[in-house]
Amino acid sequence: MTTLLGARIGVVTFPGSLDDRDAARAIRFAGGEAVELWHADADLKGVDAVVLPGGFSYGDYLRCGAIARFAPAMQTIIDRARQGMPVLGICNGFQILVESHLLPGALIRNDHQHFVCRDQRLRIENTTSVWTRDFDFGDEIVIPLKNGEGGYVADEHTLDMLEAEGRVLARYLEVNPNGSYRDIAGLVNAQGTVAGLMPHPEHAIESLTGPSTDGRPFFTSIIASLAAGVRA
Amino acid sequence: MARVIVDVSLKPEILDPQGRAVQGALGRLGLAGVTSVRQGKQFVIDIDGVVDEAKLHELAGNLLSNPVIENYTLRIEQA
Amino acid sequence: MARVIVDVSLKPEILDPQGRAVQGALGRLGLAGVTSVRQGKQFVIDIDGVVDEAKLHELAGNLLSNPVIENYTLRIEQA
Amino acid sequence: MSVDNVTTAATTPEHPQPYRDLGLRDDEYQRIRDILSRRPTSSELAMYSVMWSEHCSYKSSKVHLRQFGDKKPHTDAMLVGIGENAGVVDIGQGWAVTFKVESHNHPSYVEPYQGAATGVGGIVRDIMSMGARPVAVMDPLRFGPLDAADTRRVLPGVIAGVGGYGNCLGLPNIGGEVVFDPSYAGNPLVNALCVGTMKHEDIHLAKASGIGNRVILYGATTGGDGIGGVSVLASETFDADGPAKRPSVQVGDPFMEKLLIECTLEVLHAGLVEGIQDLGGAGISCATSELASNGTGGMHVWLDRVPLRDPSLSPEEILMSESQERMCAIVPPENVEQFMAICRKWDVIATDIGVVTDTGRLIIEWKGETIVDVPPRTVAHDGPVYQRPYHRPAWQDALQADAPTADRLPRPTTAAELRALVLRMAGAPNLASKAWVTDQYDRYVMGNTVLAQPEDSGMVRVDEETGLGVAVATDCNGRVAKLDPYTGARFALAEAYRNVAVTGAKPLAVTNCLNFGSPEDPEVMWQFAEAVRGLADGCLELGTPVTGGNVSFYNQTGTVAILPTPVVGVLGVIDDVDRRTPMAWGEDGDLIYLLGDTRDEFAGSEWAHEVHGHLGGMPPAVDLAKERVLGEILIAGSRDGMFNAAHDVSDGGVMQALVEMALRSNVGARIWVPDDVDPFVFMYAESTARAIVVVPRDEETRFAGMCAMRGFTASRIGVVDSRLDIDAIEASTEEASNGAVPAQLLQLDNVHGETLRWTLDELRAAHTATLPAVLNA
Ligand SMILES: Nc1ncnc2c1ncn2[C@@H]1O[C@H](COP(=O)(O)OP(=O)(O)O)[C@@H](O)[C@H]1O
Ligand SMILES: [Mg+2]
Repeated sequence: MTTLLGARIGVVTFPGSLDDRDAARAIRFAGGEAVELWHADADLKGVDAVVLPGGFSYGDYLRCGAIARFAPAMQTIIDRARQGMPVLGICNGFQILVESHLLPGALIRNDHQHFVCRDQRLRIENTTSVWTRDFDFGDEIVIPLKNGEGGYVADEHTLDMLEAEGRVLARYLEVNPNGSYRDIAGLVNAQGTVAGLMPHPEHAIESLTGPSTDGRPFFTSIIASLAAGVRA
Repeated sequence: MARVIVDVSLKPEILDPQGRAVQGALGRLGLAGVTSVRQGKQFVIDIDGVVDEAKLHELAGNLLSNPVIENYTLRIEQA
Repeated sequence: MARVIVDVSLKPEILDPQGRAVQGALGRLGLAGVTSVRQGKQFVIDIDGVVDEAKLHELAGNLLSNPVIENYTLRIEQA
Repeated sequence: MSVDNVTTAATTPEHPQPYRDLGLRDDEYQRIRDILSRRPTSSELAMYSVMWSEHCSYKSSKVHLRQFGDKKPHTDAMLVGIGENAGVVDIGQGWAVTFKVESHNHPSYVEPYQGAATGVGGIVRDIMSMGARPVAVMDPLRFGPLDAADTRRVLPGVIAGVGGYGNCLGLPNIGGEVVFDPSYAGNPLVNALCVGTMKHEDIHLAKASGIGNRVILYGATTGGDGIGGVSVLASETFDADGPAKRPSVQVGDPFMEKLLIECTLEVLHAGLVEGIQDLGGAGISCATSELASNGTGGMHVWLDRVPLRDPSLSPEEILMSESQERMCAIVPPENVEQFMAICRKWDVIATDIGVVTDTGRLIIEWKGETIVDVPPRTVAHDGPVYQRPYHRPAWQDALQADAPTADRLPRPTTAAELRALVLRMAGAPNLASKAWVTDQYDRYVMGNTVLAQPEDSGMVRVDEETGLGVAVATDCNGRVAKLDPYTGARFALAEAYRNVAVTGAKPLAVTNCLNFGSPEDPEVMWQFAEAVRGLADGCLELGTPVTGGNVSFYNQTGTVAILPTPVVGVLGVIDDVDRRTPMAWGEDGDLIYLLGDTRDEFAGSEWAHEVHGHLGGMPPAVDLAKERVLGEILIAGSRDGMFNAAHDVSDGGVMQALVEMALRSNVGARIWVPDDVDPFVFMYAESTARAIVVVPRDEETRFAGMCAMRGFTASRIGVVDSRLDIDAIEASTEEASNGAVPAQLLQLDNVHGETLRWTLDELRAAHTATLPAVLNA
């Protein structure tokens, strides 16, 4: 395990966040310092990067992530992300990022109408983002997926643009679990700093509790990126 | 071609957590005076040929809505 | 007191898995001729005092609906 | 508009009251009048009627349930016993766990989604009210036949409700059951279990002590949920038409419950709270009377302070409302401000509704009038107790005589028949993969799930530093319980105990959910009495005390009762979850052993049910002394690293257990039928006290010695082998360049002189197709 001092990564807790503790654990496992952030605080405590964890912020009652987007912490995060601060949104966090228009497209209800929890095989297709540089292009990984509204949709033009710019971070293999267009499981902004991922790497850092340890590189990547000077 | 619109709403006495969450958000985002928000569903159904109105009501009351907790209204717009 | 009704529907080009599932069920349960079903949401908002219409539109277009995939219509019924 | 107050009640003794509509009998109503020395007010009547109901007072079951205390085994593990919201068990290292299972059968039939969802919500609040953080849920479920129309209505809603609530709450679902039987067709069983963990010093009890302490209601606002009969009362008090009949469907708000969990844990850890209680069935009536009765003895409540969702509610209705996601805390006055601040942080409404007094009376005011003035014990604890008559059913002998012997129930005799039977059984609704269900549940959230479906028990890590963990399993075979309820309860206990031990955890404590028909039917009452006696005796023999549970009566369609269904949950502890034994075998060459003895026992078996629709005979013998030894072997073997895998043998016998292990690991194996047993009996008998273990070769001697020393049968029945079929090997070397995996086979030798082979692909297809074929149709 690498210990790179100085990587301070915030994890935002919204009312209804569920995987915040897991995200913090994954950051610590990777050698970073996890900093608790509270949705109602606009202050980000000087963190270098932010993880928006999974869960059901505000019950996900309106549209997933729609209400969380307006939280005071998010206002700061949106501004800082535009200036280059790395942000990873996992599941509900991904939904918050698309609702905030930091990432294009939208996430809608799974095509089969059910919540689904499964060990999902993915292919990593972008290894230049700050969140995936510790992967090799084409790496196949298995990490948990669990969502009810994980169907990625966008218009053809946007999809083509994402493909052309190499911004599809990961794609579903074997089974498309939620009807996502072009099997998209995750994507990244043009700068390679703001990433959204439907599956859960933070649940795959210990073989004891996850299907694999394939989730670790997401967290070691950001720590390495920060060490290499990617800071906003 | 007919267009049938079925609005489904929770019965007034049933808890509406979604509506409550929206009400909170509207308030926080600066809309004053909101006293209640209820969230319902709307189905827009296009039908070719004759519209079987009895059948429609049966399905609106049993499939599209759950009579135990929801009410529905149905209107037919001939196109 | 005013009652504001906001109908939110998916843009026509966006896949509507729920609508499709309902369409299938309607057919199986004997409703003939259904060519399309789209499922949307309806918000019924009660407001005391002056209604800030501009604010309402802003929130309907950003909070209650997601402009990337949805359209909304808004009507105000004074009570 | 005036309410029925204490003064009016004292002066109008003849005022007719609709107590019968509220489910009270004449003598019960008279007792209330005797207790109060006047007629009750309508609010008092509301409280007594709901608290004296079967559901809240256990009036039919109490006399039997006492055995759980009377026959309690000696154990130091029990920190809090029966009678509290949930029992608390010491698991060492300063940690304690609490767990309990509860039923939500009837609401789930009326409104499957909300019924199941609020069932989960209710049990989670029970666990919270002990001071514990809920860490996992489980859901033992029973439905009518899979392909019945009503099952297709109820099942998807129930699953979506369990998942919708639990997932949103952030509690991993680590196990449960899905059982199909015609007897549940008009009455599905939806039981929900929750496990919570805490440090010893965080244990909290539901009592209102300390004169002057405030009574604070927090959580959701109160609406008309769950109010059934009381509207009669309301309409009597109000004008002639009365308010509209209130809905009795409770709607859950898991988001609110999540806030309630975080808020509750924060106020508890800040040391702000004297006592705490969840609001479940009977709402405020229950919380106030129980808190007062367990504490200093008196309480004064201003009911009109309760925040309402529906302002038209009458005081009677407020007292009985079962609105979800509410809690009640007893807070010293100096802590109130801090308590309120924490509630505000979590956006939880909190209201000071009363004060603890030393009057020995529970007094409730409504807009300046006293509407309740009662001794709280008489409401909460001194309800009626019935000695319901019971007797052994006349048909019991005939049922037990109808044994599934070979001459009466045709058995497969040829190798070909047996080959086909394996595929059929793998896909039988009760044995088929439950992935359609469990894939809708989040099993990963919290990051501490070590084992979940389809493993024998769910296991969660309690302490990340030390690896301390707990395992829980629930089981019940209602068919066996019908054949003999006494044995049936012990059978369920044995199975759950075994499922925990198989994973390497040491069983410590028991919870139960006793689902039966009407207690007014003496034959049902006999089933109940026998089951309780069997469970109490069994727990004494196994040294695992019952820490709590739940009784659900009146589960029947018309006059036909469900199979007696005493669901038993067993909780075990494991010092280091790293040592757990999973069910997937791994390494080529590992040896497969069957522990225990197989007898020609098919009564109540899945084979008799699936193939012949038959139920009769004497159930398989239950020998708890043997179960205990088996448990010791499983636990010691896990601790000492002798096992690479283990799986209990129960429904579907040895063959189904092998199929499940092979599918879980995706690796083939060669099995041989021992010479001294009929192949069919070897494959599908359901004798108890058996398990399959997978032993690395270099551990064989030590393992054999351990079993011999304990006098326990261990038969080597096979070997893990990923390269079984020559053809498959050749094909695979050709395909190796394409990355194709060789077909894996399960092979069974010595079947009437023949060898049977199945590819894991065909077994998997049979095992996984059943539920989707019906439920996705
Ligand atoms: N309703 C359910 N919810 C969660 N897990 C379930 C449910 N039904 C079955 N399971 C899981 O599926 C697996 C197989 O169930 P079952 O065959 O009943 O196990 P067993 O025979 O060992 O009791 C177990 O891990 C069980 O916990
Ligand atoms: Mg088992």
